[in-house]
Amino acid sequence: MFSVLNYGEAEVIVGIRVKFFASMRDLIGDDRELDADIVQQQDLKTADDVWNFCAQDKQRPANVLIAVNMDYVDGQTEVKDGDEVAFFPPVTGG
Amino acid sequence: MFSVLNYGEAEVIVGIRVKFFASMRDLIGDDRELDADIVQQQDLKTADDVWNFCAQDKQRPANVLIAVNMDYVDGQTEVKDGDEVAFFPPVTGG
Amino acid sequence: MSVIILAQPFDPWQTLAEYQQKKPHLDGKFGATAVFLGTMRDFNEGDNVSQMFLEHYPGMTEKHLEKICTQATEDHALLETLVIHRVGEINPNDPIVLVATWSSHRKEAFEACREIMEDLKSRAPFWKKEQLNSGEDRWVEKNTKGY
Amino acid sequence: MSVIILAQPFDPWQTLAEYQQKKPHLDGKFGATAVFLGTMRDFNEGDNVSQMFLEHYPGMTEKHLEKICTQATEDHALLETLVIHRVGEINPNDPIVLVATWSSHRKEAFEACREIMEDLKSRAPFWKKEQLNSGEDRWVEKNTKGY
Repeated sequence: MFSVLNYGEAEVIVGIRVKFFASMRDLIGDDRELDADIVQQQDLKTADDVWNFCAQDKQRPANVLIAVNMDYVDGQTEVKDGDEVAFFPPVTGG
Repeated sequence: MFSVLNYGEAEVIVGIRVKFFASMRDLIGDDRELDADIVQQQDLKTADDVWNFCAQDKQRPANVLIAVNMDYVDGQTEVKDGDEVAFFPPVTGG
Repeated sequence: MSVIILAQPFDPWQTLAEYQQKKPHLDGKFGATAVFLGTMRDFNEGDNVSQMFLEHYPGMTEKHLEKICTQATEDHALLETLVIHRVGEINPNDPIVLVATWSSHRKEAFEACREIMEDLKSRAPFWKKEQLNSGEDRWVEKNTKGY
Repeated sequence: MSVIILAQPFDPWQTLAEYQQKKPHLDGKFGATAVFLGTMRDFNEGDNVSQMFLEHYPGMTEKHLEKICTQATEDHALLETLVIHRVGEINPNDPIVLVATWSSHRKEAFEACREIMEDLKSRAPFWKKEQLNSGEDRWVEKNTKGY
């Protein structure tokens, strides 16, 4: 379900790159190398679909933040091959 | 009209010490050593009286600020021997 | 305008002095500099904190900070802006974040500095994990209110 | 809490760093530092300014600044406050005023720093006389708005 396809020297990403940060990574139990998390699944249309696919039975906390290609979006936002989708809790920097 | 009275080694101030700052000093034409400006005049009851006595014919700008003993006051404030009365324009520090 | 994500400790005041010196366009033109420095405390929500780990989202963090600095520069006619934010392991008394704004007049510098900080605290992808003296660790879940 | 009236130039960032180091009660306790630095520009109201003279009211200036710092400390639970203000001859790019506030959280530091500056600009007895490039000199008669 996760893979990076290499054609010659160029890395070609087919699928959606998914990232989880901070407590969201703990929740998902994601201890893989995050940059290699490419989801190849034709029927994922929205960020919500990506969450449901990756998180399986884990409920999404109400305050989770979603970014597609490093811009904040809501769960209804459509996603496509080559996109990067990230899920993370409220930020606490500064 | 201005003087410091010395009794032995101690300086005894009889009268009201008056100070003008910045453009107010220019207006009054006060190039004396300011710390020696002691007004000894029995009939000065308020800060306004002190201005009128020192400034003579010069009209007081509407925005002049007045301090008695280094606290802001208005012109009606009573003054007495030993007080320090200062007149200055709006402040422009910082 | 510079946005810097740093994995090592930094000296905020020396960095500021050096940054300003390298900006000749500020010479004689800036009347106001506003600075905010956030520093790690050794306590939070009633517990003693021995260390902290600051995670970020490489790429998005920089992009987001550059966006808010560009916005503040436009809104407040800033002459210069500097944001430095630590990531990685942080110890008590270490500077965490520095936001500095330069403008002709104080109103603009003050407002821009605070707006950048508030946006950074509520929208820039950073997350703190605290290591308590008790040995426990925990993700920080919320910030104190800024206004 | 310190209020300093200075007749010589000073390095604001180095002064800040040294001041903070000498305050062990801040160790691990301050999360927020807000700083404002006012610097002399080489222009004002459309004219080029070559030098400035800053007059003050010795005694009252210090008394007034101490009063506003004490008030801000009470209102905002500040841990520490520093105000430095130049007097005498000042050249373009010279720091004129530094206000720094230390607190646990950013809201307090930001608000106190700005309140101290606004009171200082409107009530502390300082007066600027500008020397223009044209040779003329003039008293500055008003400040820009702070809010």
